[in-house]
Amino acid sequence: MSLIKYIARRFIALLPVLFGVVTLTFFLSRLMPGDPVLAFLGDRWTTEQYNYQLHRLGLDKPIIEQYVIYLGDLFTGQWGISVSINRGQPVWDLVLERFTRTFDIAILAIIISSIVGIKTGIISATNRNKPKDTIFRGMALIGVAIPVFWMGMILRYIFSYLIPIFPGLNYKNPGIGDPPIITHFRVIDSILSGQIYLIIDYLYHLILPVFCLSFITLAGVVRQTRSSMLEVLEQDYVRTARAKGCKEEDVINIHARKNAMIPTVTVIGMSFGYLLGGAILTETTFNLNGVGALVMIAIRNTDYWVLNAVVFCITLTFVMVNLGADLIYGLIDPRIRY
Amino acid sequence: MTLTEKKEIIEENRKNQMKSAIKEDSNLLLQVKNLKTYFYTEEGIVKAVDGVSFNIYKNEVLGLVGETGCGKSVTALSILRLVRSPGRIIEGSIEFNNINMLELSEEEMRSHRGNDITMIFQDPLNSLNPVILAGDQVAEVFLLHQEEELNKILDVHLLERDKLVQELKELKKEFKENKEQLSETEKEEFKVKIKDFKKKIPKAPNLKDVALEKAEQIIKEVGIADAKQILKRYPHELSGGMRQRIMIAMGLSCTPLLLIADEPTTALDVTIQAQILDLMKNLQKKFDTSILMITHDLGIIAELSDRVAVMYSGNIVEYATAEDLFKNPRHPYTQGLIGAIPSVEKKDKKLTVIRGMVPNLIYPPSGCRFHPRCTERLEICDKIKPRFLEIDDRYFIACHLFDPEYKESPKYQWDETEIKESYKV
Amino acid sequence: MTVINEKTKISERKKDVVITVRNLKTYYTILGGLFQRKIGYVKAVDDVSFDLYRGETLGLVGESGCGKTTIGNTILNLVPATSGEIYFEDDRIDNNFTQDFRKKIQMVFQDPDSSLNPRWKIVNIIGEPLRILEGMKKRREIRKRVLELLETVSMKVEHLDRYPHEFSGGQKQRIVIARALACNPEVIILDEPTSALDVSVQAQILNLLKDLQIQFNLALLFITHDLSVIQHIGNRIEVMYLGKFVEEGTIDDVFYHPTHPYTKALLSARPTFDPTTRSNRIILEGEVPSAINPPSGCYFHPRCPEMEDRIGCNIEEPKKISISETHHIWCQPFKNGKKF
Amino acid sequence: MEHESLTQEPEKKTKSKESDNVIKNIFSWIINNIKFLLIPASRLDDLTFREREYEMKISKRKFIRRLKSTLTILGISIIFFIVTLAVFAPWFSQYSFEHLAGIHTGMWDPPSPEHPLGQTNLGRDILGRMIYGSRASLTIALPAIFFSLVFGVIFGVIAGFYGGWPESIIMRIMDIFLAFPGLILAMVFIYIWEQRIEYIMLAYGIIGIPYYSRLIRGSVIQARELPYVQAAKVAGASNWRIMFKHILPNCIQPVIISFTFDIGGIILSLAGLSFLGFSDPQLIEWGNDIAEARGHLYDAPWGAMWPGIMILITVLGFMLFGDGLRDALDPRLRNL
Repeated sequence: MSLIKYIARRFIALLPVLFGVVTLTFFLSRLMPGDPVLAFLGDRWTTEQYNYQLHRLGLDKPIIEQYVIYLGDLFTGQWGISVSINRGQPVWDLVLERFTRTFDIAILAIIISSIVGIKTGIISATNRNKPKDTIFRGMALIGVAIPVFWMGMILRYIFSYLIPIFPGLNYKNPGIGDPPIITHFRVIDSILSGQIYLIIDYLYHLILPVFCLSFITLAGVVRQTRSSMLEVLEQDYVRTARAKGCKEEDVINIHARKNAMIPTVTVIGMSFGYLLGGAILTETTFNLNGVGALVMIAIRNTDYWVLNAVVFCITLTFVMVNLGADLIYGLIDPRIRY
Repeated sequence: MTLTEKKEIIEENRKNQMKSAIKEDSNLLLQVKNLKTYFYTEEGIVKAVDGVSFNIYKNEVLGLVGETGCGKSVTALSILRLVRSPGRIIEGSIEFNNINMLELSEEEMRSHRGNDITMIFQDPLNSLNPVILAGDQVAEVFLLHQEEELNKILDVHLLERDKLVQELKELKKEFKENKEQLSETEKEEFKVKIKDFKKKIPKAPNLKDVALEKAEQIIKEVGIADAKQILKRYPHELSGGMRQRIMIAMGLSCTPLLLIADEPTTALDVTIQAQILDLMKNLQKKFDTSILMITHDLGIIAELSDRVAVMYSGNIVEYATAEDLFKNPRHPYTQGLIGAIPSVEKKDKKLTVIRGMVPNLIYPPSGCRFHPRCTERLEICDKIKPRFLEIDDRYFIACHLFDPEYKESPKYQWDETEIKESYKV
Repeated sequence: MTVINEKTKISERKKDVVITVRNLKTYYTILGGLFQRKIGYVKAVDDVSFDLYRGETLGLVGESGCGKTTIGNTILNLVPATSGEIYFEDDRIDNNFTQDFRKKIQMVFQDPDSSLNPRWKIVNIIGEPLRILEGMKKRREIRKRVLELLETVSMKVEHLDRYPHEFSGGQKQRIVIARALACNPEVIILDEPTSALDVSVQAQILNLLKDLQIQFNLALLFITHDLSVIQHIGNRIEVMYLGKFVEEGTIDDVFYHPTHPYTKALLSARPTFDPTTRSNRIILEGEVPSAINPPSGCYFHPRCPEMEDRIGCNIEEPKKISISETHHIWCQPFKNGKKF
Repeated sequence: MEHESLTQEPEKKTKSKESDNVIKNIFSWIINNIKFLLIPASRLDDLTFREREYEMKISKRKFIRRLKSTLTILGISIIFFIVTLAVFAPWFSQYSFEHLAGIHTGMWDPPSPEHPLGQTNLGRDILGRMIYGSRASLTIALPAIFFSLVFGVIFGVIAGFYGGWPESIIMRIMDIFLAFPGLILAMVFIYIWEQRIEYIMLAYGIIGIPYYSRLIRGSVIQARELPYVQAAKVAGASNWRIMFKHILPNCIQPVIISFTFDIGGIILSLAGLSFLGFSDPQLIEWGNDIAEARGHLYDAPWGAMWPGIMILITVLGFMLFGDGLRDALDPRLRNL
């Protein structure tokens, strides 16, 4: 019960942030130079057409009125139509189609980098200042210092051109169809429709992008795990565990690891923001046709509706991941009261 | 004095220390001989423990008293071999029940820790793992050291349970056989009976349950009434006194031969401290455990200990029974320390002050480490390290004043400016 | 108006009162719930009155969390008082704490390590009040004064330009005392000044404080949990339990004729060398209850060993009972009409 | 006796180290002062003069020694290399800036004697553009990060110190900026303004503010409860004085560490933006070059490879240095 209350409280605390982001995007997007109506109409248009579309898109009203209408539409799910992509495709569909793909890569990357990062961090801490430690930390740093998009290109060059074992572009084989759209998540849809080979194909295409992307958060996780592990190993309760006669591996696995995880979880949550930014770059490199391409087209064509929707979705994901991190934090650390 | 002469003196000192400090005794439990633990820090070598010798006998409480940074905690950790890098035990021997602890392998050492030598620490909040339930932490000690006994108990439990299960089966069989002859109401009655019986059968216990059971017993032992509740609490949900009780329970769970208590009451309030000290006194008798009590509070030592060792700057300067020591302290440092405690008699008077400051352990003063602060200083004091001599029955002291060899040494004349300067800090 | 009248009466009676505290209450609010509303109070200090005379040492004694530090902080206006009045001589200071009063009332903190700014040199640390409160501007002037102060607390000249981490605990506490002395205060509030120090260093500091008190005619409000220390240095003593006073009196009153059961227990709980006191030790059961949700009636009654003998401990608020002119306790009368 | 033999040792050391080298003296002066700014070393008192001298020397060295791990030295040398490259670009490069920004023949030509690393789409020399590219990265990254540092610290200190509604307002705004996807925010900013270098700087400066204010707010909240702050209040110091003279010097350390990391981070993000085409196309910038070469990955891999390596090296340098600095300054690891 208190857990539900806690989630509710955290969620209410998030609302101002979400509201702020929505407001910020709305007004920032109106500041962008360019005219969405022109983007919609293309090259040939008449004044009547222009005025008609202006009215239809609701751009002839005062900006505050537009804002209020926009807020209302946002919560009723009427996210408008895209003026630049497919000429009038509903933004909702567009976002669902593209966003789910970005989401897949980001989530896979964060899972992989967390698992690998925590393991490496613990090994690093227990072998402090030994060659293993230096190598792992060096590797992690190189990983974070490589520009993701460039790393993607190099990987493509090596693994799909020099030694063609992985697909270099796109998220599926051109010859393969799509599963029926149910949840928009390709993996789930494939399972629901029983087309397992679609999942295999999809994941096979995602190997290189996810590999690239997981490096973005890896170094942070390794560094945080290492330093909090080192700190925990200095604590009195670890000394108590040793005085009890615990084996060294038990000291680390039972007594130290959970405590060391507490700050790491927060770092993972926070770094998810970077990861989403990185995902935009990565999918551009691999032509995954996700949210990144959408954003760029939206900005270049002043497509208010698409831009707002994408930013809203990304923010929502970011915020929810952080909420999740907070919950995990509370599960690990009993000192946090809900 | 030439270098060779100096070396000879050192050598002789050492031999004397070895000889005098230790006498054969069947009651001997722990014998620490000339222990040296140094820390190799970037600033230099910190000689935290520099040639410490003492014995602990069975069923006695030895108080190790000294000021902050005199090396008392390091001594304790050295006994358990828990000194962490950059610290190293570089010399000496620690014989526990005639086993030299310093020669054991890490694996063998581990079987002693928490089993026959245990330790409780100063700060009970930080010494308990915040994310593990108090009960699990106590139970862990049993799992680590008493697996065989636990297995035996577990077997008994399982056998009991099997018996019950067997009975249940028989009951069910009976029910089946007699099904036709019974009336509806009788059937219902029988069903209820079976149901009740089923409730009586406990869940199949595992090793951890048995350990928890034992943990509950030991927690009751340390004066916590609702032990069952406490088992399922996290350390932060307990009060300071409660936490220290849990630590004591952990320390006593395997009925150790030696319990090292490192300032167990410093973090507690006076009234709680009185509770804990009372508890420790009772448990010491009940469990026949020897205690090495480390503290800076002479009052606690006087209450609890049979014998006292006073440490100053990495050395033991005086080592005697509590009665002798407090009645008639002989070492100038001990005298100063006792004189510095405020009390009723000293009201309206100034407290006696040991002038100057504790020396740092990287560059300790030559000879006797106390000589720059000593009012009774002899000419010899800054030149030769005093021997650790037995001047009375079981009364050891490291001071040239009591060394027959240096009887003739003239007293050092402190001049005015020196004294003035030494009061400045 | 009535307040002022009462106040003038007090000051007529006792000419040498420096600080007067009347019915002081300091509550901390607890926030909680969905929208961080007030859900309760911690009654850190609950209806406390006392006077501090010029040149005396008043001890505030109690276990951790009993509110003794809060009293010090409230007097210095570091924490706002919930209700009640605090006077410095004849001026009310709880709602109007000017820089002038900062000069007169200074404080020494418990932990010498963290009460000195680690990035500042000693000369600047001690010079800070001089610069702000005394308005000294010249570097040389400040250095000269700081040097004087360092000599007052018997430290060496070369310590002037060092950083706090280069000193031992005792030296740091001397520096803190020197800073407190900088503006020639009349009152110094000492918040457990020796509890972080070793016995031998504690003796040095206590001697120093005694000397300084005579030298500068200081009034000391000595907050501590260590009864031996206050016994040595104090003139009068207030024993606190859970935000309230339980016993007050001179040192002789409280230490030789302790009357409140809590004081008795506290006194007997001290570890001593003397074996006779050990035999009739009172060991209190249980622990100090939380100040958020204190017991009904007398806060001490759940642990009180003498509760059986008294009337209405768990119902009525304890009454102030005078034993002598200087000696008071807050307790309930005995059942059989026995006098204290 | 043991004691004497030990104290003789440091004397030898100090003598051998005391060579009159001006550069060394300057260096040691700098290190000395950095140390006092950043770490209170653990020197002990009550030593003889000789021992004290030794202590001072060794604690100075302690900081250097911490910093002297292989990785950190590598980092410092990389930074030095990149800065030299940026400052002396015209001397290193065979071609002038104008030439490298012009249009020439030789589209995607492979490496040749005139163009050791090949040519770009418009026949520009890749080596030259690599050298000049360091200028763009550093000139955008450094001012941007200083901008966010200054404002972030001011906001953070105010929020942390005052608490209550000022904190709520500042931190809610910061939260909004933090939750906003940074890359998209930068893209929008740059699109709203012109794609010019000063606006890119400003955009990055604004985006960085919340990170610093969050960072410093945490330590200010911890610090404001400490007795030395109370002592400053008792000494009558005003709030501004307490915030910026008492508390700030004690809280700035994590920010300084993060600062070195973030230089690398900003260079990386800048490259990312250029790669997506949100940058000044006239700029000689590594990200621009990679974007240009993206379509010709398989036939002209050199076009993308070299600028990427430059980014990698630069960022790695700053990150290695930051990592080393952090290890040297980390209070938790100080006494190990």
